[in-house]
Amino acid sequence: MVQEMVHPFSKYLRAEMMPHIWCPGCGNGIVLNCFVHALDELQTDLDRLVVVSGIGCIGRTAGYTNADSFHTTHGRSLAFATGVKLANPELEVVVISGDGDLFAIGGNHFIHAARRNIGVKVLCANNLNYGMTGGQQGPTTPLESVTTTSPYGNIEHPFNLVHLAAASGATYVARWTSLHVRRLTQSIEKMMQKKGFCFVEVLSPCPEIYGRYNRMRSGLEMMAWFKRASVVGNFSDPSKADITQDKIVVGEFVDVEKLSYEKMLHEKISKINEKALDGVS
Amino acid sequence: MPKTKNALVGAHFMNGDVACAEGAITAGCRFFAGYPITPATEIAEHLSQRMPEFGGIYVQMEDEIASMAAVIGASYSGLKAMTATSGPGFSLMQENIGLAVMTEAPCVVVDVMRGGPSTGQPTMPGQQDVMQAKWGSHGDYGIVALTPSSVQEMFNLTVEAFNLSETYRVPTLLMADEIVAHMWEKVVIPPTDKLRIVNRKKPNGPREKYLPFKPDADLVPPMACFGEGYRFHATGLTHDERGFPQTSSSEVQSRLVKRLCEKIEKNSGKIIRVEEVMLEDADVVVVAYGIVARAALSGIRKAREKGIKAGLLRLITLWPFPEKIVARVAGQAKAIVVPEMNCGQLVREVERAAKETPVAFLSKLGEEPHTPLEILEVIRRNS
Amino acid sequence: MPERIRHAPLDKDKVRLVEAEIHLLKDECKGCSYCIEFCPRKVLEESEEINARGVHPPKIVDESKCMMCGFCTDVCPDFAIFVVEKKGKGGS
Amino acid sequence: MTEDKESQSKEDDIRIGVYVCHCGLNIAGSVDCAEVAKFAGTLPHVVLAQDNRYTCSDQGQAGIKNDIKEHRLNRVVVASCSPRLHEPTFRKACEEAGLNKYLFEMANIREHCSWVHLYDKEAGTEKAKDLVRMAAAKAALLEPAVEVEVPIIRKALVIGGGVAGIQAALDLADTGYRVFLVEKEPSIGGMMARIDKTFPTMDCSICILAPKMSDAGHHPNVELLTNSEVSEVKGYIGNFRVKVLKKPRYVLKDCSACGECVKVCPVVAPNEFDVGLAIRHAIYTPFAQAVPSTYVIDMNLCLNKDGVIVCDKCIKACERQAVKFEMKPEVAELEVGTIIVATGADVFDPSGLPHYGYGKYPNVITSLEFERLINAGGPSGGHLLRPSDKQIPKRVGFVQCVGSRSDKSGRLYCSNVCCMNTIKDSLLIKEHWPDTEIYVFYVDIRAYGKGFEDLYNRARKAGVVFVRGLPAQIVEDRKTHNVWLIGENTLQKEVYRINVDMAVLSIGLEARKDSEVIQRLLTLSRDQDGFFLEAHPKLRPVDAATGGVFFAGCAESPKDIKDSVTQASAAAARAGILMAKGKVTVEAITPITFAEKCTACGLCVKVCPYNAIILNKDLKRVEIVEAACGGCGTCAAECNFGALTQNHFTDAQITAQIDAVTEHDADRKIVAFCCNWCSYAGADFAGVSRMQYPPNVRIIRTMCSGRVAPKFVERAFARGAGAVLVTGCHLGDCHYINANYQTQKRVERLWKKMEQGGLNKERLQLLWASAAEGERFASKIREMKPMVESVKPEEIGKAKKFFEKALGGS
Repeated sequence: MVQEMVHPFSKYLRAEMMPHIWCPGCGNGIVLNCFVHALDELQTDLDRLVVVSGIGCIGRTAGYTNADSFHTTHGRSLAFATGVKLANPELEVVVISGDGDLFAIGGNHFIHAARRNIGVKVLCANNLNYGMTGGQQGPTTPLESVTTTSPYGNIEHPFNLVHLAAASGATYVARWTSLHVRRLTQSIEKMMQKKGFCFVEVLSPCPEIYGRYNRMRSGLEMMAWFKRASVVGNFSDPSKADITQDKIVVGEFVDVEKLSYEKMLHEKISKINEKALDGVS
Repeated sequence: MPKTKNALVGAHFMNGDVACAEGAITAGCRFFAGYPITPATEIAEHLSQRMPEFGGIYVQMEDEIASMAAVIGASYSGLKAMTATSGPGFSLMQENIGLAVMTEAPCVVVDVMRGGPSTGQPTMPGQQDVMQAKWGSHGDYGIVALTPSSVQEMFNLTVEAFNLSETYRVPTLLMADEIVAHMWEKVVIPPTDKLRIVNRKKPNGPREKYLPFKPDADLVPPMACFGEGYRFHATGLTHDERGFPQTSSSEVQSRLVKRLCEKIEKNSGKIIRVEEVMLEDADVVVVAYGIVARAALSGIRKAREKGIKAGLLRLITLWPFPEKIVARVAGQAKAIVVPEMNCGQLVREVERAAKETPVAFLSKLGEEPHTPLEILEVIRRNS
Repeated sequence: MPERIRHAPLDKDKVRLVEAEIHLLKDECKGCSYCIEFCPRKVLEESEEINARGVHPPKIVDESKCMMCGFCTDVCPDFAIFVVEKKGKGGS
Repeated sequence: MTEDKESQSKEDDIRIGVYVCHCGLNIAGSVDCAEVAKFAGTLPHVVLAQDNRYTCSDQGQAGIKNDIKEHRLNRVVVASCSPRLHEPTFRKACEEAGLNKYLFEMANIREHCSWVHLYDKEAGTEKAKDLVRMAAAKAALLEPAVEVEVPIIRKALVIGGGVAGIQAALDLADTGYRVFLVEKEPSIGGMMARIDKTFPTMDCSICILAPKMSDAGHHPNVELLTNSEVSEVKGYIGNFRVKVLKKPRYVLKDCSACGECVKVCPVVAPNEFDVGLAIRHAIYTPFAQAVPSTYVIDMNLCLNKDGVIVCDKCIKACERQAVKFEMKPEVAELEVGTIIVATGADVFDPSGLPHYGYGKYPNVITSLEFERLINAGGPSGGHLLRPSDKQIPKRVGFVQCVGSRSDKSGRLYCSNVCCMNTIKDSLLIKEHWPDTEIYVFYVDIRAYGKGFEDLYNRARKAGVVFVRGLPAQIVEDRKTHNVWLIGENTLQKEVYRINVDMAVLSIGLEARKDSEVIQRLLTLSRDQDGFFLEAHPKLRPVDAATGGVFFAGCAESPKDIKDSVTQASAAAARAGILMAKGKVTVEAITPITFAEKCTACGLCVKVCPYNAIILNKDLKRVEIVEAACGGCGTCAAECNFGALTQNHFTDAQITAQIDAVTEHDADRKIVAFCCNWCSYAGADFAGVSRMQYPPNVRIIRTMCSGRVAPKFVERAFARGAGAVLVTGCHLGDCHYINANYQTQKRVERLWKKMEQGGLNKERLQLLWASAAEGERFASKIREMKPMVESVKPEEIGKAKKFFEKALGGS
């Protein structure tokens, strides 16, 4: 047993930034792990990869990935990424962010990015609350869950993210939990190879904050919930893919082909540009 | 930058928004992200038609927040990028103007000022955003704001704005007003190669050694772009020269914030531009900017006819504020008159610079700017 | 098929069984014990020792039981464990 | 049917013809048939009585037909063999003569009389008279009936995908019927796929089977359901509703069987197909020629448990992306008209015989393991070698009858295939390694089949040494791992002690351990060896007693391949006949209701095993769903108000039989009620096997013991019967799902009643006996004889009064 050997994925991480800030048992580490695993499987050219993230625990992922990366303001990762991708369609642009960042403050950007079908890949770690600020109720907090701002139980109906993504026009939509690392990695690989807007949601345990308030004190307990409740419903109706105590519908929900926004835009541009260039010496 | 037969050269009759758009194209802007708003809409409209002819990108985002974010993204992808808006949108953009400042993303923001606050008077001119231009986003930072007073300047200063933002890696604001934007005038566009076009400085040296936020002597760090293999990180968090977050180090915080301010202040000599008219012997000096400056000039001429020694100091650069120049001019004058289309914003800066010299303020709100006679009247009273 | 099996497979030495080498980066471990819980062969268990982060990192109970499925590597949030094939052993 | 019809029929002038059959000497040998015929003539309504040698013969039948016309007979009684044998024959004859077949009755004076009282002609004759009296009494009350016709679904289910199942499926499919072939294992092929060569022709087993397997796999009319098990069977002949549980393969049909997955799968286990002599992985195909070729994942072995994929090596390796861990078990619901049971047999496990050291000594193997060893597709690539050192054995000993014909193993029957299999195996060795010394230790060599003797002689010529006398024990030489076979050569009357490198135990076949599942689902019977019991050993050898169900292959008894295939084709033909007809008539033995007597108490609804009775609360009466009715009559037995009775087994008819039995010497007689499927057949079996028992029993046949109403028993005692015996199928084996549980309840209630009445409840006995348990039935009668004889007249009197009162009261 050799201690000195380096982790096979270390080349995808910024050594200076390790160890990451995440709590013991936090699923974000697994999301990052699966993401770089997918990069490794695909032999992705890190020089062409841009990782964009917003604010929140998972937002740190951009800084941890050994590629060009940008840590935007809260909720704006997709708008920023849109600029990046349009300006240089050659780049592989991935947004890795949380449920609050992408669907509360950033919700408008999400639905419009999906509607435009900009070729940006979104990997969302859903921890069911605002972890970094100490566990407030958020857009995905299940009904009756206890958080620091829903001390009497949450009465807001949560977003069904896969349904939202599908309805907004995403060309690939999947949901897994951080226990389903194999399928998650597969889905990330799939998404990275697609052209249009893609969305992969990962239910990620937040034992120190969300778990503590909801009788799942350890990551293991939260993982146990995922194990017990998960039902694989590949290509089942996303509108029925709810997340409850007894049932978490996981799987791939959408996989369609659609011309990406940047492709259409740049085709138009080059046509018009050619015309404009006519007879210019 | 692709040459095209459509590149406008020579004399043209156009309005300010169009002149601004043409200026952007001439300056090499190849990315525009915006959201329709009166009275800046024509800039977006014109660019949506013109950008593709130059291989450039026009994208209409879901709001001004997104527009500003997209502009920063495009800038980091290596394009000269801009957006255009008016007061309400300008407010929304402040968040990411702050991000552009923090991540030192070169970009241009055009604010065609209208009547505020809130939705105010969309079709009426105003100068109510000039303080927001400086202080709009939270935290301390240096910023550059130019203000055109003619359609020709809408063209020239747009080019200038890009040059400055590329030089200093700072968001540069073009603070126009509804009249300048909608007014039709003759604009002379020189051949592009006769114009001074500045591009951001790129890093040289080994990629793995690259420190994205390590400044040169001019306090401005060379800028690598995404996809060039530098694999660098940028964040809105306080960061060290590597670009990595340093959220608890006061040393890093002060070093970074100071530099963000100083890179503008220390270079203000190179940045600031003003126009001085008949100041040699002036007793009364009118300090004005934008469309108001033109009313002021004819007011001054009328005063001279009546024998009053009046002169004009037109501010082209609002920020960094031309403090020294104002001080010098004030030193030689008996009185200073400051007409603004607001309740008195820039006048505070003028008073601060003018020291003992008395400063008279002339406010105007609503449908039209000050008339020459109104200006003449104030000059007479203060002579 | 219902017959009870009484003889050892004749080709059991022919099939090559992987020989794993498990690497624990003990001080990276934050003690979530996912690797211990989800190992299908129960190769790991919590150790007595306390690492740089003040938690009990896993320890290897029986490396030979490892099938190299690599789940521990993927489910570890802290990149603190990985498995490689033993050098030189098990042929190729 | 309504009452006025009943009364009307009473008015009819009833003309019964009685025919007493000699059956050569089978009956006449121990019954004075002429005497019986003479006696019959004296019975009420009997207008014609005669005896003849073979009533079932053509002229016998012609006679009946003729008499029906000539003597205007409107009832016919034949006293001969078991109705289970010839009732259909005579019914047909009556019908041809224009007499409704339900006006025919039989007295079973052969199986139930002459054959079981071979040495007491007098008693036999007396008993025969009684039986005829009973039959005539019932006949007088018989009613004409029309049978309901139900359509037959033209689809068949074949359970078991061995060579028998495959053959049956292909035959039916080629005839043009849709066939569902259900196989428990991931591939069809069964035992034959595991055997190396077949005797006596010595051709390669899989080579001749594989084409059939792929035919079955590709036949447009065959739907393969592998990895599947029948979980529920409802309905009746022609209209079965079957549920099949399809266990997931976790691999989609897209699988190209390229085997890449196997290369990466980290988990291994012994391959059951090779009896553990070779290794397989968690994802595997049992053997090269498997059909379907789609691989399968053994979830007990796979690292991925309860929905969590920890290992994705196979997923990654599969180009076609055919691996799907999401697969769930499915239930297929089939509707079929016929079912063929081809579930095969197990092999005997000799580890239960310590003196042979199997499982202890590496070089003692079974004949099945030998098949895999000698098989080119097997673990050793066809190179015969012995487990201990993988060396080619120089001396091999075959031990016959391991688990056959031996009380030690508790399997007394001959397994049919072992002798020839060993001879074949010995020749296979000689072919490749002529110098090998081969000893065969046997009891008898049974080379009865076509070409068998030939092969036997070839083996002898090839130098195989046949030693008569099984080894008493096998001991291992610790150093060499050779084994000593020690026993007595019963020809030379001397002890042998032979040293061989490897001993092969020629293991027998035994009924599948899971047979009772199919037995329960299809309400079948099994013989004492556990194999499924055919409806008739001679005349209906592939039919089950349950209509629409047939047997093929070793499920019915140990067979070689040829016989299995033959029986499969026979079963297919039998099933085909039903489906070709497209309809079947169900016996008119459904219940009759008398609405005006019905109190809508709902008791009958509760006891009906088929939910065929509906309580109509508005009309305050019950209604019968004829198609759903199984015809057990337990409803009729349950009804306390005489509002229900069973066609052809009416209260009146059965009462008449009881009265006939008890007309004289009642106190010396046992009134026995036997159910058509088990105990009556059991009594037949006793007859066929000539098991002797006292002649004092009189059997009344009902379809099910559930039909035996307490009032029948009470009637018998009230009429002074010495004893009453109620018999039926074993609990759980009931042919009417669970009707015999009602029988048990009722008898227990009667016992209690007798106790309360201070009566000796010994006089009422309950016996569960299967169709194969003739001896059980016979010994019961023997056992009861002294009891009956010991019953005192006053006891009889007491019972009489007690039950007369009871009956009067009810």
